Amino acid sequence: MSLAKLNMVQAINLALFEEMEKDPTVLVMGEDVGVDGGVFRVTEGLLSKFGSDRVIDTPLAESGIVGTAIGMAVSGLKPVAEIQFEGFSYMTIDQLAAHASRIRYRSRGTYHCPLVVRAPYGGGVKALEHHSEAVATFYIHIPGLKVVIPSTPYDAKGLLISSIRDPDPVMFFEPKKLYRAFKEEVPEGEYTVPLGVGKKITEGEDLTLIAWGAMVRVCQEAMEQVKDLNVELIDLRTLSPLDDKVIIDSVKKTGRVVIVHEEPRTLGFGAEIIARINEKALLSLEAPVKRVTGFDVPMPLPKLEDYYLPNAAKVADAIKEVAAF
Amino acid sequence: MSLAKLNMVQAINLALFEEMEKDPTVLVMGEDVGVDGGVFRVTEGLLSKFGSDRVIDTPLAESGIVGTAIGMAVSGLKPVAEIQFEGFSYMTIDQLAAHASRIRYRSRGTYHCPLVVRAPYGGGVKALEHHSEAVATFYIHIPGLKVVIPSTPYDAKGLLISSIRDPDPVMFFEPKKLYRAFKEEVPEGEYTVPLGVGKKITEGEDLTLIAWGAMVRVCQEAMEQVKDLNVELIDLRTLSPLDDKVIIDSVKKTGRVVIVHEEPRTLGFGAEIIARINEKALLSLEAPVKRVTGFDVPMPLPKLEDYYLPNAAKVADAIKEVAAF
Amino acid sequence: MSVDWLSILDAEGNVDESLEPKLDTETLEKFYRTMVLTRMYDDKALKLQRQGRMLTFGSSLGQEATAVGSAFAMKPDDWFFPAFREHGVQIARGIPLSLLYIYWMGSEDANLKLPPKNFPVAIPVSTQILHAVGAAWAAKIKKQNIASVVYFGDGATSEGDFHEGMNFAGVFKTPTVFICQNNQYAISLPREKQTASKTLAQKALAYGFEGIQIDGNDVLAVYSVTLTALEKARSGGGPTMIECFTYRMGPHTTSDDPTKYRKAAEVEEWKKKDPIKRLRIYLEKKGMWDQSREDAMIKEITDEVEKAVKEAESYKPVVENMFKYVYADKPLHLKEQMDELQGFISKRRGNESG
Amino acid sequence: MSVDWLSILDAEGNVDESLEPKLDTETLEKFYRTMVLTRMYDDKALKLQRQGRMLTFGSSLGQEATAVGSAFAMKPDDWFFPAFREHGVQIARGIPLSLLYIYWMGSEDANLKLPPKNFPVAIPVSTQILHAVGAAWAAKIKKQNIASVVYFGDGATSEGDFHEGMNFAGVFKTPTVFICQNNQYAISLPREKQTASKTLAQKALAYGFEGIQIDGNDVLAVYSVTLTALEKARSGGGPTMIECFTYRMGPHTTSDDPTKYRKAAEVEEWKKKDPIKRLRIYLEKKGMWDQSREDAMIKEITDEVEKAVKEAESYKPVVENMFKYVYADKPLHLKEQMDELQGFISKRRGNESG
Ligand SMILES: Cc1ncc(C[n+]2csc(CCOP(=O)(O)OP(=O)(O)O)c2C)c(N)n1
Ligand SMILES: Cc1ncc(C[n+]2csc(CCOP(=O)(O)OP(=O)(O)O)c2C)c(N)n1
Ligand SMILES: [Mg+2]
Ligand SMILES: [Mg+2]
Repeated sequence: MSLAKLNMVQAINLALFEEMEKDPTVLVMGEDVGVDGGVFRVTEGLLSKFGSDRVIDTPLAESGIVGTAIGMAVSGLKPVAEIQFEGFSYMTIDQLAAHASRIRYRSRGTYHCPLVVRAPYGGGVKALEHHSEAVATFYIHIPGLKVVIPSTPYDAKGLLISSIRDPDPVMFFEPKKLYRAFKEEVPEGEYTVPLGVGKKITEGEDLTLIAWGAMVRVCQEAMEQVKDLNVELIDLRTLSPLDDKVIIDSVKKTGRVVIVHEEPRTLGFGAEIIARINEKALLSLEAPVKRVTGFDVPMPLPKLEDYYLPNAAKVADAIKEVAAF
Repeated sequence: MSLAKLNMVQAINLALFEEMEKDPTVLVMGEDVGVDGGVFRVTEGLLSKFGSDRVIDTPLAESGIVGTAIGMAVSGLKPVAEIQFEGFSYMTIDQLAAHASRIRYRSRGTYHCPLVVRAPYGGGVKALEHHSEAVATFYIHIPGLKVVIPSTPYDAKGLLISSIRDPDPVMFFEPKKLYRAFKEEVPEGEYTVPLGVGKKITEGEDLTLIAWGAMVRVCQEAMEQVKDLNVELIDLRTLSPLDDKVIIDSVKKTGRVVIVHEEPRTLGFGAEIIARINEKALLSLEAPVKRVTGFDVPMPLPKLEDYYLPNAAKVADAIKEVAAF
Repeated sequence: MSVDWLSILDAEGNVDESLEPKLDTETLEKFYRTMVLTRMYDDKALKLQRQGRMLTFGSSLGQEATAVGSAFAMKPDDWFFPAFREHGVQIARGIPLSLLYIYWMGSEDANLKLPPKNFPVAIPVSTQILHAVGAAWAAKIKKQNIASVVYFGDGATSEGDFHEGMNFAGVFKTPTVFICQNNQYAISLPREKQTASKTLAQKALAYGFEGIQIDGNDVLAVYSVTLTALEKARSGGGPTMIECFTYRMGPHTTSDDPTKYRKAAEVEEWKKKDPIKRLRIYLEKKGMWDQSREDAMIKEITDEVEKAVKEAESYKPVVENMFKYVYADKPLHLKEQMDELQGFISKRRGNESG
Repeated sequence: MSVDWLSILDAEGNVDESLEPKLDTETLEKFYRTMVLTRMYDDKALKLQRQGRMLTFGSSLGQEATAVGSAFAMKPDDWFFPAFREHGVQIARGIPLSLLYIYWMGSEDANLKLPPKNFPVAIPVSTQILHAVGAAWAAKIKKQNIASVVYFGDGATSEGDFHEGMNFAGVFKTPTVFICQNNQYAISLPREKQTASKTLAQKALAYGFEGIQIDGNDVLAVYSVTLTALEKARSGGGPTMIECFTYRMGPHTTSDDPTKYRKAAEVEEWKKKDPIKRLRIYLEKKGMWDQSREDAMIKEITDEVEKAVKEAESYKPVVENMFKYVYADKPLHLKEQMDELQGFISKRRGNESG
């Protein structure tokens, strides 16, 4: 297996390429994914390799993309549908909540829906309105969907392969801030990162720091500012279904928790993590869990986005505050 | 002011009637709200009184209903749009998240959106698929919306009047299980119940029990089964923005909390309540907060709905468990 | 740009011989029997509902020709995507009556034994249209020689998913047949208030393919047109929209009171156009049918329906299925929640017996 | 059923006198100046973007006639709902250039001073169509004698909201004018792959009202047809859809590389049809314009644009506005969150100065 230094866009492209080569039922569809190679170039090169039956430029209609992909998935194909930006995924919620997530359930296993919906998400790239939102809550709250968010090129490839192979519908949100932020070694050829398993990035006894996607990097920066503390950084990677265990084990050890996410605070995923900690490790807590999150306001346009988003300084402050409690 | 014994359907009808009479900019629109008087008869009699310009039978299109209502609202009307069942509200999320909730923000106050979206919600009435779901999370998580759920005829009227008069968009979810469950005295004529203020239904020192909508009744039944305990029952009434204070004050007193909701557990509103308690009253807690909720599965068809829904016995068990912790 | 109108068998049972499909006795009797069975299935469902033995139910009274004519034009291997009023199609496609009753008694377990290529009922109006287009598209990509048929009402044409589905079908020339059961109402809203379009069929022109309007109470017209559309679809000719002009004789569902929004006289007019009556006259004229056969058939169907109801009512839904079919594998939190429920159930049982 | 095609001023500046609208010198000069101003505003925006002084920007190069012709057909009291490429309409409607730049530099504060009846930019494609229908409907209900104009692209016609909006407009005969800027592409997707419909205008037939296709690079045609549609709308004649056949001369936005999906030759062909050039020839033929006036105007506009940029760049967005405009009154949790942010900011400031 050869290794190459790839950024996240390249790693995702490679995962698509390899899975499409291996499995003729895998196909890619969405707005501008074919001739144009995707507005972020994630699907570049796929059309010329796999042809227009498997790399499909669709009309401009998000519910249409997801709804027809559902029809394909129940007929034995494995569509990977791209929603061009997270802010247009709202239009897909009905097809996802009313159908993709329920086909196995409603049909009692007669049909299932091996669909992946990919969408870039999140802020920090000075984009237009609706091009910087973090929207995971909507999908985590829908039983029957899985929600995956990678934070590194290596994980992105391995998680995407697992998502494509998963027999159930998976929302795969890509932190666009990290698309080209850094490269790391990504093996060519088959490997998977399992869904539903979080990852301890660092071990520590003083405090548990929980994040996913672009916020993992922010947490890593923050940890540079609090070097005197042994922080255990957890990258959840899969938000639904949640790997409680990695969280609970860590909390039982540290007793102190900071959660970081871009989503608005109210009913952002931090709320559910706190609820799980409350249920399974309340007595271990030595301080209130602290949330460093987007505010409960619409994601602002770029001039104010730095004020809206969690950053290393805010996270470092939170770590110090919780550690000192 | 005269009093009449009304059920919730009648109380809501009365609120609409009175507000439409008082304010010529208020109008009602939706599927079957006019000639038919609404599938639950909530809008009965309005068409003949106010005419088809103000009581509008629309084509079958939920995004269309909410989207055109937004256009009306920014032009100075006060539309009360009905979505026939909660399970079809998913189709409105885009217009609500991308527009209704952001018009004031995006236009920096040049425009605002005095829209009410009414929808029946929730289980327990042996209905078809998508006719029994509880969907508040989707809307609570959208900054700029308000979310209101009444549990009695009196509150239904007063809260709906406040919602119609509110200058911002309000989701008004009606517990269909309670539509005709009981009557109570409802004054004719003007009164309001303020948004954003929860209500203590009983005072108690042993445990705080938090619910809204149809679950308030379930909690009241449960309390009959644990009469030896002094339970403080709180009906939130407005879920967004949340009245932290009524919760936090109570938790500081009781130290023990049970939250009851129909929504699936993961990222149901219970999660956020626990997070707020964690942030503002962690040290008062003497036991983990317990959630009695719908499971993280699609709302089942009626044969299994009693297994899915919280009921008095489950709530009583939870109360005893938390009290004994 | 224009749309055609087609009818073959009129309300009095007269046939336009130039258009009459050549069907043998056995086939015509199957059409007739299935239409009557559908009506009796429906009728029983309404009775059960009134007795509290079923959920809210939407009868297809008066629409049997649309359902049965189109269903028998399909091959078993063609995809079928229903809305919620396609009882006749489901019956014609061989879904056991007992399963249909189990579903409408309130259990997804009905679908445990759903025969292939039949999709479960879709409650949210028009959403199934996209699935049908996707399944047809998949067939095209896989070079399978099959088509996909989707049913929806006049009301459904107002939804965004109808539009997106029709447009995808036009662009990708998917082998999809769109069957619009224009029964003149969407609950209380009459067709003319649903859209200002003169016909529903002409909406197909906005997507670059053919729309045709036909007498939906004429089983021969429905059969012929669907057959042609399906052959066109399978041979690469792309999609067709068929507007079946029919009438919902009963209430929208058992919760509905149609006297609030339509006149008795209108219903009486349509009674004269009954799809079953006219087929019976046609069969009788051909010497294929008489009263004694009718009586025998009614008796047979009555027994069949009663047996299905008995079977359905004896079915006990499985509580665990609520957790079993969310994902292929049960994640930890669902195991915990299932344990929680089972703990509760056995504790209650203990309380009750103890 | 059919749709018409209209053009008045051809690519060489020749006019069809039978259709020529009677406009005075002042008006024609205003058309011309606004089109040139739009182009120069656009051009400056592209330069600023390349220097990192602006967000992603979608230029309207080549579409100036559609924007300006339709905008000047409106009255100030008519509603205007843009997508995101309607710079020319915004300018013609009197929105100060500096505000447009402030918006595209990344601040909602631009809209603090939005003149009445102009709606902010809508980024999600086609969603604004419903608002325009709702506003028109409100005007009808309030018996106001105004209409509502909404702009969208060829791509937008595939979205569900387009369909639902057109259908509501048809049913309720709302005074709405739907202006589809068919610039032949939705990012990389050419018009023929967006829908199999032969024209976009004919989609109106599915909703029971008139659609017309016109030369979108012909400002006289755009003006005349929009004027007629608006008068019809205001006098109770209901909606009209106008498909302006035009071309996006530049990339989709500054992030886009159109060489990936279209040929240089195609762009060259369309260059010949430039809307500004043909209007200038027309004006010159009429003796209304010459090089010296052109030079003076260009100089004037250059200064105007520079001044607007300077103003825009000196604007400092207000952090508190992030919390101030979520609701009419700030609820407790937003007060707490604003305090949290302000605490953080002042602590940092303290750290920096300390
Ligand atoms: C998206 C959605 N909105 C509303 C409903 C409630 N509803 C059920 S059937 C129906 C009318 C459907 O009319 P039509 O499409 O003509 O079919 P028909 O009932 O006449 O067969 C409505 C509004 C629904 N099921 N789905
Ligand atoms: C709902 C939605 N989906 C996707 C996008 C991303 N996007 C922005 S513009 C565009 C193409 C729009 O094409 P068209 O409607 O023809 O307008 P044009 O850009 O050509 O003016 C797309 C896909 C979006 N803004 N909104
Ligand atoms: Mg109908
Ligand atoms: Mg375009």
